[in-house]
Amino acid sequence: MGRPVAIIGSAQTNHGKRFDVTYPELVKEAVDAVFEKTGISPDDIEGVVSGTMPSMMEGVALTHFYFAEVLRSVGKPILKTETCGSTGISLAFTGYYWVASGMADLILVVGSEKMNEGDSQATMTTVLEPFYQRSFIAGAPGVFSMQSQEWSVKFGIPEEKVRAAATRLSVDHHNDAFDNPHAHIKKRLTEEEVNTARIITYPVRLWDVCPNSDGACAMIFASEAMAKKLGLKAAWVKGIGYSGEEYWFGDSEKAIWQCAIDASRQAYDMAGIKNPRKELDVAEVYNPFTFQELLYYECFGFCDFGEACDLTLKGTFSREGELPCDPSGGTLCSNPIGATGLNRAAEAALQVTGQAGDHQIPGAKLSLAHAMGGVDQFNGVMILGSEK
Amino acid sequence: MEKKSDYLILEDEVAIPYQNAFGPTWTRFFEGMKEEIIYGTRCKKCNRVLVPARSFCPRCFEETDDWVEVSQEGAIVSWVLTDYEYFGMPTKPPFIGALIKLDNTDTSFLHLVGGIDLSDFDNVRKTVKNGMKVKAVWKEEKNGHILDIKYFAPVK
Amino acid sequence: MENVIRLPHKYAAGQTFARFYNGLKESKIYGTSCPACDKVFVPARSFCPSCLTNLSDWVEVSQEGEVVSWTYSNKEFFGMPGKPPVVIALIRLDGTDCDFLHLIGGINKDDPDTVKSSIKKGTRVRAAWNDDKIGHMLDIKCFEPVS
Amino acid sequence: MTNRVGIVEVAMTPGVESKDYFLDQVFRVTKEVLDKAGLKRDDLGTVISASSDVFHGGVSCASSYYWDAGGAFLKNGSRQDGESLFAFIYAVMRILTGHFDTALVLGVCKGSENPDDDMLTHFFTDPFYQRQVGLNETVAAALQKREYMDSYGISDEQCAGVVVKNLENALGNPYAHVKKKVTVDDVLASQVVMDPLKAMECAPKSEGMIAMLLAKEDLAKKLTDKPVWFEGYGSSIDKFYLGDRDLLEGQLPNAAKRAYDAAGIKDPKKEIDVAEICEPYAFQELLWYEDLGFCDRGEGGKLLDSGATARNGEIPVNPSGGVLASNPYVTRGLYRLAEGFLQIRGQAGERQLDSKVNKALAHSTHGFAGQCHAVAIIGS
Repeated sequence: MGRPVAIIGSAQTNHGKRFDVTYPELVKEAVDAVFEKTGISPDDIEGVVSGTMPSMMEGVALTHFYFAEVLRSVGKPILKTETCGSTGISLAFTGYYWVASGMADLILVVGSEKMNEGDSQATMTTVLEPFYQRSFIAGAPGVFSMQSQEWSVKFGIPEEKVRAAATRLSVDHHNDAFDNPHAHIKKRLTEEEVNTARIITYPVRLWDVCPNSDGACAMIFASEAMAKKLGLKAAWVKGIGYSGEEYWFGDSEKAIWQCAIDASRQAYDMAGIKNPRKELDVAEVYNPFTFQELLYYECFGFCDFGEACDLTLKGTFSREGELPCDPSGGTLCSNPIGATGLNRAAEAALQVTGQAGDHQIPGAKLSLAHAMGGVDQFNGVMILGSEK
Repeated sequence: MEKKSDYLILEDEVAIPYQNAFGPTWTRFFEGMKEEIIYGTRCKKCNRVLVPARSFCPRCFEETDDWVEVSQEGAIVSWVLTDYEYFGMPTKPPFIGALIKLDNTDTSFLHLVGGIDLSDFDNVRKTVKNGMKVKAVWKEEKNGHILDIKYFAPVK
Repeated sequence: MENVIRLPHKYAAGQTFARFYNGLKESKIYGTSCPACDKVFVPARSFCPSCLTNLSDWVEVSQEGEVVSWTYSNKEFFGMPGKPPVVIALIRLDGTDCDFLHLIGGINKDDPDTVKSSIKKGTRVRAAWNDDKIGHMLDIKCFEPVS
Repeated sequence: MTNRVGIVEVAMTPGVESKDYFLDQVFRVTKEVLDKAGLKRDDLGTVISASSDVFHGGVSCASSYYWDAGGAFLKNGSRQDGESLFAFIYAVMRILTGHFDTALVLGVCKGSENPDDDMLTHFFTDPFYQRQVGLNETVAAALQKREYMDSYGISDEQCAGVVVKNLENALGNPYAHVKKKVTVDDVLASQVVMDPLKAMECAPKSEGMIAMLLAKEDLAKKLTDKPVWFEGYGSSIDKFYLGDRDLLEGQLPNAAKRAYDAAGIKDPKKEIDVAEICEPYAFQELLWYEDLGFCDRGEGGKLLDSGATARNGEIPVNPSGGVLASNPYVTRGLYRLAEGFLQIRGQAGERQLDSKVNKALAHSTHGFAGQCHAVAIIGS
């Protein structure tokens, strides 16, 4: 099924409030860094994939025009992928397919966002059409709060237990972020602080929510022959899956969340994974909200439905656990949306090539990267391995 | 990271006007609103009743022209109390957004839950539960808008 | 259904535009030069558009140059700088290696034929400044023909 | 290529304002293309769409909105922002990998809901420099046209000739937005928009929902008696600031060369039977002739004058009427490809060319003064 494809390099900017640079300058940081790290010449790149969240976030439409130079794409073929919050993982897929199809051997993929230049929730509101849904959905927190509520009630998980598990994730990830040089929010939090933090939209409290970050991520995809020629450490794309459901929020169930289940199963089938919790060594799950991370554990088959809270509290998914999830701190600690999904893939690639530094999971050979988008609507999953 | 005040910031606000076409299905749905009727359409293939009314079933991919007036009562599937405000928010907080499964329909209808005191959150949590029965409350003046239904209020 | 998208933005100007705008406040037009390509770019920028080298060589460029191309409109359009009529032009400032996009003034713009007879490819123009400068492209009021 | 990708069917809406609801239009073109191919939604492999937030009726994250209307419920899919030929090539890639047997390429644009394209293209600018000086696509095109006229003696009459040719071609096209018989004098007498551009030299703002079904070789042959094959593609992007570019030596030759090389084309003028090219401003058709290798630099006007690009000329260009006749900003590339497809199949109705069409070129451009170009070659 297509040619083997390897990720042979990645670079992330420092994520945060980056008012020190213009948007193109921010993108340039990531692109320059990936070339410096890999020693690859920009001239050898055959095509570029670029992507950000909706134009309205930063008020510049079709940003591939704006970034043409810094993407090193002048004179080259370019593609511009955008799928809302899942943009980052969709970018990785575009890079993958470009190489797997045989149409190119070396592709640069770049995702970016400068959320602090816009108003993220106001932009999210424009994702909703004006006839019906726009009046009722209060940005992303409103959507995810409803989803977590639907899920926890459906499986009869006591409110206190959900809160405790979410708090555990929040404390752990904000702590993990100290080991990730690129993370935006790094904080030593107590359970008490998380439990009593300001309510955004119940049950979501301040420390359950990702920040608005500025950041970019650049990644290089190569064919097998090219990877061999360049002699760089390779993370091989073992499986990919993507699925989306109806636009109207009330049309599909969000507790047993079919598009999340399907995306992961497509990727597992392609990678030959039968028991993800056993076989995967590390997962970079898209977790803009702590509650959603719990739900994903179940949808991705890391555990049965209704089990995620108990296992989280037992430490199954923590750094030293059976299947460490988001050792980078994840989306919860840095969310430059258009780059976020690509960051997940970059982190997953770093893990299986042993280059994750202070947040390396020892001996990781098989990893999962994930992103979500739309009105709780899209999920994309990528499996990376240290062996072809 | 760095404080933004250290750097030069260019502030701007955009306003871009669009005119979106209702088309025949929304037009009829909103005409219904004016008459205190909530319309759905039934898919002949899967027999699901979809609310709000629409011209096709996304799953069977067949046209749905079987119009049904649906119940104005239903049960809450999920809900969220919103008490923060952001730029350009269309509905002023505090408000409860909810997915409501109207009786004998097969999708959840997204709307507001009201008719309860929203000032005390603990009270809201005690009152509003998934599965709770609610009923549409209409505005006096209707202009063919989704908010012609003021909100859904608990059924006593 | 009327649907107006309103969104606020705060754009980070970065160090290079900040310094360029400060120059405008002092009636100076700054460019940066690329040592690798031996070219001067205006407005000043932080990287070379050809070889992507980071640029730090600042040069005050000439306020005079030649018209490369121009367009004229007496109809208002969204984002139009000022009121119609307007002449927007690409101008090659002396000693620079790219065209500077700006306005042409100092001529009677009400009559299109006058505009056509006064502005041609190669017409020499010079920057005219606003009295009040705020650090904005339009601190340069326009470029006027050099008589 | 042993593993070819075929175009099976296409369905599209006319360019005129319809007052139809956005999602209903998307549903109908999707349904129509599936029906034509005798496929059910369940049979569909992947859906790749093209759209753009600002050209999208004021709804961001475009693919979120029309995902299920485009047949993609619980399917694997993706989206390209801004240019529909990007979506086409991405769908081709997905089939070439063997992951999917079929791909739906969906182009979504409803110009009637949007403000002027000039307002929307103003948001392509950077906020610090070009936005403050009022740049939009028409300003950029006007600057490019004047340079073209000054450098190569291209005349207003020649530019107007493109309008006359294309709008007349559009008379036979049920999908065209503007169709009328006009004269050079009519064009020259139309209102000045951005001098030297006159109103009739600028494309309208149109609707355009289009669905195209692709399939891998063996399946394409099963689904239709007349598959049309993908043969080559190329794209290229130029620098951002207008003043950093040479507006007359852009990136189209680069994009074209990639497509020609992939399709094994040595002499495009001889080998290509019909070209559908994207000319949002009339003069650009002449400049693109040169860039595509149909004539030498500066000879675009003469090529038009010779009649070579007329309906039954040596290399007919835009028998559909082109973008001047219908301009759904994001989907105009896919409309060009669809016309090439119909011409090759002999299904172009009144506008079918007299001689057999075996090879077609589809071109699309977006961005200021052709910042980005894409070229696709398809053949029988």
